Amino acid sequence: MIKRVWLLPWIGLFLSLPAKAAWEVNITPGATAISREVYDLHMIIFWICVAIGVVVFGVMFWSIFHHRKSRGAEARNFHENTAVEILWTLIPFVILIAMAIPATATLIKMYDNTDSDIDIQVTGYQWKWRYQYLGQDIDFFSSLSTPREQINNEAAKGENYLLEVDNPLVLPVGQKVRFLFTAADVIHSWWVPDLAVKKDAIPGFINESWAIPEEPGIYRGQCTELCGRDHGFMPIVVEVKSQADFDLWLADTRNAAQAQAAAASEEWTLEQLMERGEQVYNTSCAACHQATGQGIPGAFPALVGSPMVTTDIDAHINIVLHGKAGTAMQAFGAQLNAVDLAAVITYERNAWGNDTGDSVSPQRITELQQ
Amino acid sequence: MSDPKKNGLFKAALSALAAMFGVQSERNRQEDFSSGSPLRYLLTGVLMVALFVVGVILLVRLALMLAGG
Amino acid sequence: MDALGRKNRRLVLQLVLGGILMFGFGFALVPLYDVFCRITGLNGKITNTGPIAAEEADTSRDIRVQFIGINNEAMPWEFRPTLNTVSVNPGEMRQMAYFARNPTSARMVAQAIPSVTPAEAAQYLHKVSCFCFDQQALDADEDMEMPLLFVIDKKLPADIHTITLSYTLFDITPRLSTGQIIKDDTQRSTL
Amino acid sequence: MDTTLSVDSTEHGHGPAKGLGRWFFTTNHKDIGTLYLWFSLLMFLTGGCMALMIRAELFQPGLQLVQPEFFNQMTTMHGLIMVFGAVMPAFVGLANWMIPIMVGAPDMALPRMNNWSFWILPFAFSLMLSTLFMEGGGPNFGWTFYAPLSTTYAPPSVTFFIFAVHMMGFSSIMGAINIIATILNMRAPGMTMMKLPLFVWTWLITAFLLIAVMPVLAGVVTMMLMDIHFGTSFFNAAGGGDPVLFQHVFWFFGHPEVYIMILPAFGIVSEIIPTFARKKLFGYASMVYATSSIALLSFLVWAHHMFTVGLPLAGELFFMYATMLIAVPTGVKVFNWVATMFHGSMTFETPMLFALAFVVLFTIGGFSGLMLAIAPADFQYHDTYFVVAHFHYVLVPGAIFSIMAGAYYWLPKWTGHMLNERLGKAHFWLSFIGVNVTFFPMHFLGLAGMPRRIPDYALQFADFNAVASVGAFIFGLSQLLFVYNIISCIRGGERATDQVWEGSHGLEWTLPSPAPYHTFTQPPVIK
Repeated sequence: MIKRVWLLPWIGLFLSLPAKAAWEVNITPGATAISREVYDLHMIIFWICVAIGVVVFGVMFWSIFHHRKSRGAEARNFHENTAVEILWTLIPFVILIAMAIPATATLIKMYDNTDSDIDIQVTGYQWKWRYQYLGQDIDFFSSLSTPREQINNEAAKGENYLLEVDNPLVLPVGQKVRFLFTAADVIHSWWVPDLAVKKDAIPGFINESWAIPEEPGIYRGQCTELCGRDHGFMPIVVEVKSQADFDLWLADTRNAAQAQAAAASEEWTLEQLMERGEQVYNTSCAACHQATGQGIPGAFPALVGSPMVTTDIDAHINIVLHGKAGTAMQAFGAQLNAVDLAAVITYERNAWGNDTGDSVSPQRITELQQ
Repeated sequence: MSDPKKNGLFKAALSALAAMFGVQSERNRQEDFSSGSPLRYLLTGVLMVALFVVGVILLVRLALMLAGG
Repeated sequence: MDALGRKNRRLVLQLVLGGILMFGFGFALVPLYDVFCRITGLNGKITNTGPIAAEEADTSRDIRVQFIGINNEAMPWEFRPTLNTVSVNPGEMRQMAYFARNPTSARMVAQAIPSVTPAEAAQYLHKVSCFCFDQQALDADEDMEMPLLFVIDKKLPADIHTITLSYTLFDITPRLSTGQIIKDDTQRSTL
Repeated sequence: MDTTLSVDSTEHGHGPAKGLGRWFFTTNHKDIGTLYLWFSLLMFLTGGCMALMIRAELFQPGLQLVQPEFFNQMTTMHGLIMVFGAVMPAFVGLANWMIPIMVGAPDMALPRMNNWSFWILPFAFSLMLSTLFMEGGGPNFGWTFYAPLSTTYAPPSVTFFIFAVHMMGFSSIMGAINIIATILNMRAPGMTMMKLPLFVWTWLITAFLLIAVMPVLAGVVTMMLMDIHFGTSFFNAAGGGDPVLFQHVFWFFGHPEVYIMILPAFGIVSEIIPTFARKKLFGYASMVYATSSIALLSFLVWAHHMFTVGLPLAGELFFMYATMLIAVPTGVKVFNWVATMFHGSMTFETPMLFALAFVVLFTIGGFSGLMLAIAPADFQYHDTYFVVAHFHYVLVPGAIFSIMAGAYYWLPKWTGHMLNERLGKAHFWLSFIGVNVTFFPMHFLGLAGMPRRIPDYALQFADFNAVASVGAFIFGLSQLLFVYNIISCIRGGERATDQVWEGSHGLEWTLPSPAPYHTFTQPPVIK
């Protein structure tokens, strides 16, 4: 009995671990037929491995205990038995073949080409996703909406820390959605565990996958191919809505797009531009130029007092619209609408003590973009 | 006794198969090592691996055909 | 040089030769990969057949062909297909066009790279003529419609109903002018 | 450092040179083996510090210590230094020490090339480590350096990274050529291929694998160099190239590379278990044949690293089946070790403890590898922490534990002193606990959805990450015990007999301990 005493502290340790903490240990059965099939495959192969493990380690530990020199065990002189060897090679072969059949069935189902109800082009950018609903001219960017303070531990972390975006991808329930993956710069990988969809987005090439979400809800995922600095900060949020809600959402998004286009023709005061500009700056520019506009020496230029931002307006607009080749400065002209561009340029020209007093109107941006 | 060259190749093929399967008896091993140049075993091995590749491709075709691919 | 030295020398030479051959094999993987892609249609590589004999269309099947235009990261052009989807019969020759506009204030040269999904359909999509065959140059504020003529092979597997053809537009202006050393930044196109 | 200074009276040859010159100009396989092993230990500790930096950042959600781009440099350098700097040189060091005295050869076939293939490594790795201080930072694209992140979007130091990889490749190829020539041509008469110890067999196969794949790695980095500087577009889609081509060529090198890192471990464990079980290795012939078939079969399965890249259905099925089929012959070798132990009469000194831990934990890594082979399931596992757990289980308790077992097993023969057994057991148990507390939770993190190579994570992954980080520091710091034990064994300690271990078998144990500077100048008589 004494030999068992040293086990007690270990058991105590494990029991004391906080129960409330999130101890998720397994993949999600998910919200589609395919993801449940993958879950079953995963559990079958897992239990097979556990079974083989128990047998192998059982024999091994039994032999470690019984055939010890200190217990007076005498070494036998056998060192070859091909019959046994053939047996313990055939059994794993048979188990693997048994595993290969359902795996092949699921894989073939995953490559099913039947027609889809809705096609969505997913384009990976350096450190955000772009969703385009083909044939419905809805096109928006989806970037991380976790505030910088939370990441830098200056504020408490929200419930969906690092898994929340400003514009989630919205899908109708029960419809087959076909994803077309590509990338604009480096290789990314789009993964939503609940849909069991993971496909690499490769620049210059197009990949496809599909899913039929069966329950409405919010499903979160992340980029799973190293794509540079903020690889860990470009999550994916898919919101599956009932058909009615989805149609509602479609209409709202289209109206919002038209409203923004119309807004570009209205007059915007400096204060309105500055307030909107700060919001756009914190989502798209703070990642590199920092919220304080100081940038990171040697990596990203500071905007405070920089000639580019305080002197020639056209040069400033040009670099924001078209980016700078060979550097991490992207062409934001294709990513933000005219109002956001005008607002962020005005903000950069008047914030952190740069008060040049200039305000760039959305009309000026649309005119330059024509 | 059949001509050693022919059964040599057959024996080498058998040994290559045993190697891919991962099980070989001591007696065969001594026989293999004591006869002929290793080159013959090497070439037979490469040939068997090529056959293995073709075999798996056929297996894939069969799987696709069975699933009405 | 005793017997052992000679044996070692011969063996070492063989092994070094083997190493060099494998280095060459590493480079031979590139053309091998291209051939492998042509056969299996891996990664949507498309065969550019050039003019093909017009055979009558197989009207029993309608294939939905979707078109996508993607700008690679630093490409400011407007670039989109004139039609999003087209319904085509296998064997029927079809004309399509992509719209491109250069909004910048300098001449630029672009290269379009095609890709098809599903990958199995790539070898059955024959492009008779395509703007991706050569480089497209546009002056400042100029725009044009770039033609594309394609045929879908009748031997397209039965289970494929939708083919998506995507073009990614790359800016190759700086690459072309790498020949002349660019002294200072302003000489480059105001990109 | 006078590990092998004792000049045996019957030995008419001169002892080693004095001072530093001995180490720069040595052509003695024992000195070069020692250099490789010290270098590998230094790289193991350097790579280990980077791992501790990574785990310290990942201890809690939020960015505490490092910025993401430096974190990416740490993950990349940790991978490169551990693979090319710690594991491979350690195996080459053990090969340099043991193969000549196992086959009865006076020295390696090409002693001068042997010296050069070592002395390339310190320069290659100082070049690699210096990239951390260059403008734009060191390589930050993962140890698998996928294009275009590693070509068009790489920091300017990528060129030095490419040359460093070239140099490591040359060193490995020359080492492999040397080992093949020694095994094939320099065996003592009577030491036929049938009597070769399994460590020599596994190293022979590993050497052929090295010569077959290191040039392919050199090829892929040369293609990268041409893409970055000479305007070609192997991997640049704009010029007709293909980033997926990079992955195919890299993993064509990559999968045989992982066999290069595990076959010598099979060899070491197959030497140690029979000694401490006092029973001959079970199924020696099967082990030899299975490892030799791996030399060819390992070239057929590379694309199971690329199941999510968009392979056509037929491709996914081929690589799934091929991976499953070749996993069995290598996997079942574990049963041979269990059968060797069965009905043996075992004692559990430190080398045996490490070998047993290898068998158990490597098998767990093998099981997670089997799960990863199932393509549809791999869509959920790929590039998550489940993969990180898999390859750390086969590499840390796999390769690293077998290297430590080899060190504990052969150091008495090299230094003439026994290692401190109590210290050895303390090092073992701390490492065993540290490895499991670090890497077992990573299975859960990966299954719960945490991707690889991220500097910060969502709250649901917080607790297991904290546990893993604690385990990492336990494992990391316990390695200092190992260093202390080695140094104290070199400087002194209980005299080792020639036989050293009661059950030891093989030519190397017929030599006196410590093994004289020149051994087997006259080929030994092998009954």
